[in-house]
Amino acid sequence: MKNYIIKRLLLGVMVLLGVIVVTFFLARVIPSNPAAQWVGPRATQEQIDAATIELGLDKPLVVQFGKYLQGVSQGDLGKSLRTKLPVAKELASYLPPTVELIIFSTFLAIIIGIPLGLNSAKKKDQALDHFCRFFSVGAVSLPTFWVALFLQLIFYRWLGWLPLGGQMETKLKLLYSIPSRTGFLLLDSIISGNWVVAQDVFKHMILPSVTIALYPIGLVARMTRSALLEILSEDYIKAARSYGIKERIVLWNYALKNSLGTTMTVLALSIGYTLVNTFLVEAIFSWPGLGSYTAAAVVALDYPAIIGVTLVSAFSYIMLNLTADIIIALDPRVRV
Amino acid sequence: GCGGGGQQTGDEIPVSEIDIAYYAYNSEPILNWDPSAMFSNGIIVLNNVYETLLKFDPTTSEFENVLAESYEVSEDGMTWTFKLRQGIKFHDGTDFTAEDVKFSIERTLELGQGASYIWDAVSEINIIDNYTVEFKTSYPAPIDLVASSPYASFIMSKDAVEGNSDTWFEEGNEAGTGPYALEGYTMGDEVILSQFADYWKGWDGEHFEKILIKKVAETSSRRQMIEKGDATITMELPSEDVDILKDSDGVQVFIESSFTNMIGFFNTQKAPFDNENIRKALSYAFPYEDVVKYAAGGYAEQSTGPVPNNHWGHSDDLFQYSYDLDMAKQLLEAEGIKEGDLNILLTYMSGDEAEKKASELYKAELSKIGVNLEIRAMPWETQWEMAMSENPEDRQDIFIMYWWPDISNPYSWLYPLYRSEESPLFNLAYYSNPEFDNMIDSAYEKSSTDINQATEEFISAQEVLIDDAPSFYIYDKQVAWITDKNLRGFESNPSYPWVVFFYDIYLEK
Amino acid sequence: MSNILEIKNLKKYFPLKSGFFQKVTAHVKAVDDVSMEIEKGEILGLVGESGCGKTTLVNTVLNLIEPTAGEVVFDGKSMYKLSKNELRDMRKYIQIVFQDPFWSLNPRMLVKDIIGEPLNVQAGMNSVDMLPKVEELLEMVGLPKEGAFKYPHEFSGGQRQRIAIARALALMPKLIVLDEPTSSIDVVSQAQILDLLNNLKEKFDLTYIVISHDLSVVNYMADKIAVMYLGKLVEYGDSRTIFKNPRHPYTKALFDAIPDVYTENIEDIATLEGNVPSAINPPKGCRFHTRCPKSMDICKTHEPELIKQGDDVKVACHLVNDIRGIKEEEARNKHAG
Amino acid sequence: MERPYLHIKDLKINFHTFEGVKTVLNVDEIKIKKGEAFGIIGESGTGKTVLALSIMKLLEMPPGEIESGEILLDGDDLLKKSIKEMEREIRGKKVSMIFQDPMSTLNPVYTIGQQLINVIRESKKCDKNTAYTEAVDMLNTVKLPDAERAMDKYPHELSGGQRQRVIIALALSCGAEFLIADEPTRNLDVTIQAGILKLIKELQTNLKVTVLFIANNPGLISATCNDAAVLYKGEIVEMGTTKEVLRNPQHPYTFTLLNAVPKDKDTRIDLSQVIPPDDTNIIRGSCVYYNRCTNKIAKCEKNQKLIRLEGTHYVKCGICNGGGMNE
Amino acid sequence: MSTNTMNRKDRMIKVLTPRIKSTKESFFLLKKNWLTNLAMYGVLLLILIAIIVPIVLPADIHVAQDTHPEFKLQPPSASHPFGTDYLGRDIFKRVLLGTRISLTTALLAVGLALLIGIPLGAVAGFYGGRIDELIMRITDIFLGFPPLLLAIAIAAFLGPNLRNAMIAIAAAWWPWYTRVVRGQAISMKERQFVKAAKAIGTPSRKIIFKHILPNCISPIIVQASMDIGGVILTIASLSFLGLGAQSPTPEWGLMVSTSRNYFLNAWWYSIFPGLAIFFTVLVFNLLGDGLREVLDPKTRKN
Ligand SMILES: Nc1ncnc2c1ncn2[C@@H]1O[C@H](COP(=O)(O)OP(=O)(O)OP(=O)(O)O)[C@@H](O)[C@H]1O
Ligand SMILES: Nc1ncnc2c1ncn2[C@@H]1O[C@H](COP(=O)(O)OP(=O)(O)OP(=O)(O)O)[C@@H](O)[C@H]1O
Ligand SMILES: [Mg+2]
Ligand SMILES: [Mg+2]
Ligand code: NI
Repeated sequence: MKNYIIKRLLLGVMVLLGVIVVTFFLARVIPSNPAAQWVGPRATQEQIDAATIELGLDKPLVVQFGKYLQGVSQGDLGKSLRTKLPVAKELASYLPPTVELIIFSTFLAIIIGIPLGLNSAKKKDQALDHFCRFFSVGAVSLPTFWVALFLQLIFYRWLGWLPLGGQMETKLKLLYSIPSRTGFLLLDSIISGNWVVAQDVFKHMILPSVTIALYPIGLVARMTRSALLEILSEDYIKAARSYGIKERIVLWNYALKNSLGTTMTVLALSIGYTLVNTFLVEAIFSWPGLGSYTAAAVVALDYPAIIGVTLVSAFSYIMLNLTADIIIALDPRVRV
Repeated sequence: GCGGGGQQTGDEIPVSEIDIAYYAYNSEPILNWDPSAMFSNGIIVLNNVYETLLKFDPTTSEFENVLAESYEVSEDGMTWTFKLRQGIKFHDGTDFTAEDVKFSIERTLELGQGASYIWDAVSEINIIDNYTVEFKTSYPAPIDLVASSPYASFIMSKDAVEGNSDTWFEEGNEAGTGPYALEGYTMGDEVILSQFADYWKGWDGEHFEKILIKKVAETSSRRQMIEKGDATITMELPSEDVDILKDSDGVQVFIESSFTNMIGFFNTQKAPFDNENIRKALSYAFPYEDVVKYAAGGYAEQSTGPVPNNHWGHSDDLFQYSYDLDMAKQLLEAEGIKEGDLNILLTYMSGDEAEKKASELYKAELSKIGVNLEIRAMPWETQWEMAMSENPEDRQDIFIMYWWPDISNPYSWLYPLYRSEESPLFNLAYYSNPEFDNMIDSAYEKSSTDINQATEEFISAQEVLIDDAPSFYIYDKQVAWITDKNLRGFESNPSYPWVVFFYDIYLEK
Repeated sequence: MSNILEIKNLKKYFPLKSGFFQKVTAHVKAVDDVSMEIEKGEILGLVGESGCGKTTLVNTVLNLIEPTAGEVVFDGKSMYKLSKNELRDMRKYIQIVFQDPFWSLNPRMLVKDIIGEPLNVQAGMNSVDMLPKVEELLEMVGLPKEGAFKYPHEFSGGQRQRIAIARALALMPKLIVLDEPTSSIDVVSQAQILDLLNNLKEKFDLTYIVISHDLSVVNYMADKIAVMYLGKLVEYGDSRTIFKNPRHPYTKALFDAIPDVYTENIEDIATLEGNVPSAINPPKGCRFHTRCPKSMDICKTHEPELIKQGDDVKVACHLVNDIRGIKEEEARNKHAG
Repeated sequence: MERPYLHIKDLKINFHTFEGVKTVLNVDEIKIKKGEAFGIIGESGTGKTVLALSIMKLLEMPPGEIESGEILLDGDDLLKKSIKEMEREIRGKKVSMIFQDPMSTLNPVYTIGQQLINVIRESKKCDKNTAYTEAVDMLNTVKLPDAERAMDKYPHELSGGQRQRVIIALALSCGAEFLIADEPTRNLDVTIQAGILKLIKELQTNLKVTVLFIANNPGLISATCNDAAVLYKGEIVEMGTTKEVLRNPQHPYTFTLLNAVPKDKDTRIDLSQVIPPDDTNIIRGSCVYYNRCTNKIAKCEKNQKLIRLEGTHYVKCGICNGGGMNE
Repeated sequence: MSTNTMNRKDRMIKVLTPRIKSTKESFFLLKKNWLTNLAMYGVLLLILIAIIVPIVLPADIHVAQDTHPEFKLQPPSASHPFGTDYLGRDIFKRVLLGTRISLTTALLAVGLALLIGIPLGAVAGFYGGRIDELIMRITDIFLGFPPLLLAIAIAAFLGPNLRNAMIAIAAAWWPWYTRVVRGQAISMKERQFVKAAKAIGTPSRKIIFKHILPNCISPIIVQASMDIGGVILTIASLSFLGLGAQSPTPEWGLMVSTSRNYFLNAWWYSIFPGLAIFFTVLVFNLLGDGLREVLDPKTRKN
């Protein structure tokens, strides 16, 4: 078991290295001149030449890669061409709001997706199942960006219940400074006991997280359903029933627990998707997170930023899968 | 600690009572805090934090004295003397003196970034006394215009800049004299400014306490915010929205002229666009009226030459291409080009609705005469990079872009866009005509002393240009500001694109 | 009669790898020093509990997996010294019929292609030429000709096994290995398959190795019997003799464990306590001593050799073997030490 | 005659498949006396498992369907009971089941102890500690070596024989008085099979558990059961005491079945009675065995009834029915 | 241990047996579920639209010249059932024309991914050892990225157009197929019919083509049909981010993206292309879901 975990970890590191190599060289096929971007539009040739040297673009690619790798190992991801700030620092400030969104939507995915899948499996081929299946497949079929627009239209413009975007009301932001302890605004405002802000922040979170949660909800529901169906047809479930164990217990304790392995991997997978879905949605909700950052970087072809985001996402994705794998390996109860 | 948090909740101020102006801007408010180097959107922030010696009002062609009390120019137009206002304080508390002016401009020149080249004519800067500076130039140049430029002309505190590290600006600091001081910001997202108590004009009368400039990229969001009263000012809404908002009671709409115009450049180094007649044919095929009406939503005017119609140096008498498909077809046929022969690649900056619509309308017209236009939206940098390709064959055939001046002088169009250059930067048509070059150089020198003569010369240079047809002039843009219906004191100055001078405006209660 | 197949001291250890660098940390001794020979026209029965190495033994013999040590001589040629091409030729003469009828036939291929595959590979026949031959083979194993154009899943377990036998017969081999040919089909079909096999053997003068954990099958078919336990032979020889008088306690236990229609009292069934030990670390001494009802002290320390008992049986058990021999060996060891 | 403990009458079960509706079970009558072991033999796919599952009401209802019949347990008709009632009164309380495959019948994510305790607490409503001691007792009853330690093990840590013992312990621990054993030794080695058989027999004699023993090998039945029935294509073709059925078979299928077991090298299997199974064209309305029967007479074209030959011996065959075959 | 291996095999057979279901039975099961049934008709409808519409409405005229700016942003009416867009183009026509674009790009992207993924997977699974290690490590690296992200990055780097979007998607998707095929190939390799083929001396290449690949088909079909929906959505997302199709191509994602600027005035402009995406993806997902249930009882595990 220890060996397995070490192996998994080493593999994770190797994959990460590979990811860095791939992204770096991918970035270099970009048909654009980073130096010119660095100095911005309407620059003179001298300015561009100076920037080329400053950015080390005159050196051979391998040397550049070595430098980059060295930087990465020290947490330095280079400077954004757009903002000229260290990418690592920017990511650090954009990541928490995104993580906050992801956690919240993953939470939604769990509390909505699992019961949905469970009921669907319980009532297989009945009306409820058809509804749940339609709902869960529908949820993964919706273009998130499109949903975002309509949610705004309904809840902000027509009903006026929820704010349009942003993380909190600007005026509140000017009034109260919330000390940053965790980096998560909602948590910070709750810790500092500021309910006005907490409420406002929560309200701002609803629309984006619901939008983003749609995909994982559908995914979790679908996977839970099929995992459960598979398990429910197993002999040991029939056996449990034959011992007179109540259907409710069979479903919730026996079957659900056994499907945990699948559900967990799926959840890890879906967080990866969620992360990327923020790229499409955050900009629409003016959410100051990684997604908005990426959208801006993509438009400006800010390649250090794109690589940075890619690395961070890939890193979290790998870590998530790793954790899921290790937990599954460690806990005999979810290993099947 | 936790006490701080509790305290803040203690004295609750009703949210509505904060006097804040919220400018919902379509892009990053600022990406570079260095006033010497900043050469893009950042003017909307820096013009409220820093000040320049002068400010130019193109509608009256007059200068407003800001940091300067008065100024003089010598006969030959090569010595400019500015008397400075006294008793002005920088945000760091130091006094504003001639030292700071000399330091600021020299720093800008030294760094050589951004729009620093506008000061190229300056050969030396002399401090006459504490409140008098003298600019000597190597050739006659309109230093008053230069000193009022929205870029590269900001005056910063020498003490603050010298007293801090090289990366002080990068870290998000400022050293201006402007009415508002930087309170906080999130790079690429928002900037918060607050009143600078010691501002030299004082704070009598009504003013906003705080300013929030925030990127709200979605047009629909900007519109919804201004309609709901969440934002105070916004801009760059689709013309359809402007049409509707104009008739709405909830907001005010200001349609203002601007110095921005849309131009399409031909790749004159690549066949068949090296042929003047082909370029002319393609200029005739462009549906100018439809584009003005539908791409710009009517908030524009068809251009006559590169210099916009409300700017000096413009003439309505210049030749104007008009939409004439038959003519276009004839010209093409005369050059032996048959239907289906010509495939053209046009690029524009991704995300720009008006350019997109214009291109699509153009495509529709061209396809009627058997010319296939491929439209490609590209990020500005890539589009520009493509135009800069060594090999003319690798460049796009038509490059559509906006241009606006660094200083209010026709030279600010004619020089960067059309003057011969070995490796052009913005002369993306690769236009080269020595006669034209001489004409504009001479005109520019005259503009510091004899504006009428300069105007005449600029116009005749444009005649030459239009005849060569290296580019076609689409329209001069008008801008629409949408503001809160109670906003007062708002004025738009086309020399300072999208800049709101927040000191001047207030909400009527 | 001559030996068609001779197995000499064959060993097959599967390495168990672990750790990141996949170091070999242990071996599964699936087949451990097994020797036997089969005469032409004979049926050898191979019995033993699941996992004792029966399949591994035959797979190694056929060179489907590499041996760890030992030699196999088929028809006078050493199997492991053949070149790739020679080996391919050799495969014509040995065929194998696998255990489970579900996956021994490719579900995506028509029966004619399945049976015809060896003809195609070895004789280079195309699918048109081979059809009459395929139909002939089908009839030979008692299936209708029309079956040629069906898929395997349209047949029952017993019929599928017939298809597998037909394929094995296609190249007219000399030796057919039958790995549990009837373990997943019911008694009635089993009887028919066994009967078919007996008929085919006589008709084509075949030699079989029949693997089964069901002794009644082996009893019914085999001329010679080999009982395996944990990778080793424990008893080997003439089937009638062994059935009449099993000498190894394991063989005895195997025989007595099967109830038949005439078993009236449950107590007549013998049970073996304990489970099969792991083949990774087989018990020292006699591998069977952990479960042997008659285990002695010596069994824990000394591995019994497979020694001839009478004319036609070899047994590896201290109870049967001459104990003195071991004492002598012990003495010799002491002396040497 | 006393009332049978389990009495199945005219049970007919269909399956809806893509080929259409297919009758997989059509049982005239089965009677099992209290405290006795009843064996059912039949080849693969004859419906043995379906029969067992239908008693437990565990049959998947689509695609399965119970067309008619009664399953009387101690006089109660199980088919009339709802799933809730089954859970409350029958499953695990009175009847319990051992499944075919010891590998998949245990829940892989719980330890043996947890599973046993769950079941015991469910049925006895006792506290954890009592349940624990009872679970250990139970494991000892089924002769699982080192019961205490086994409690903390996961199923995959046990061997097949051990698992099958645990399964039996589970089936018994809920206190059921009726045990259905569906081929409990199918996937086990012969040496291990013997142990399991002995165990079941012991439970039946010592604990007076009624057993329904399903097997596909007549030998297993002979050693363990008092009464036996032969199932062919969903129908009982012969039934009686084990001796009657296995020593004095009357139905041609029973003959075939018994003959098919290989004895030894010198006794050839008599294949005159064995005709290849053919499930493609069952002519419903005729005797189920009609297609394969070598002795069929005109009468056999009609559906046969299970008739009593003598004593407890029943046969469903046209020939026996008119006194034909043995002459 | 010993019983363990044997019975695992038995279990495998039990689990895998449904895979040998006949095509006929698969169809029966597919049709039994009305939701899947409906999805099949939906897919059929979409394919018909994709084939017929561009013939009836040739793109050069109906895409390029169809501008009537004077009728821009008209609400749905009899002549324009879905209304018009910012240049007065008929949205209904454009949505219909978009069907072929979405379907072909998605199919091509998946096809390309399969083309890369299948051989690699088969080789890795069949030969094992070093070559397997190498292929799988590369695959792992690509699997290390969330797929849409990789597609975004590649599309951003290759430059925005539909072809590049397609390549980007294929580049992000192939590892999944490699994995599926490899897993299947490994389990097939252990199948006795492969051993039997080896026993008669069949060469490796032939074994891969005749025995391994045909038996990988159903999991590939399942995986691919489940992916098509996701790929269509990804194409739309890329176009939405400006990394896919270029205006005036009637691509749905691009249309939704453009419509953002008008959607307060012209809801129809956003809603119809969005619904088209939703419907198409839904239909493919439902079909994929149904296919999976029928062909492959095992869920996709990571
Ligand atoms: N490829 C392999 N790698 C590692 N161990 C293996 C391998 N193949 C078989 N073994 C091990 O070798 C031993 C013998 O296996 P084998 O399949 O030969 O047994 P068997 O007698 O044929 O059993 P069965 O009756 O179940 O078919 C077992 O312990 C098994 O786990
Ligand atoms: N879920 C199902 N759907 C369709 N047919 C089924 C289903 N379950 C069982 N059957 C059919 O019912 C018949 C009886 O099956 P059953 O499992 O009872 O056989 P069995 O006698 O237990 O066989 P075995 O000895 O192989 O366990 C078979 O023909 C089978 O195909
Ligand atoms: Mg075997
Ligand atoms: Mg069964
Ligand atoms: Ni075993």
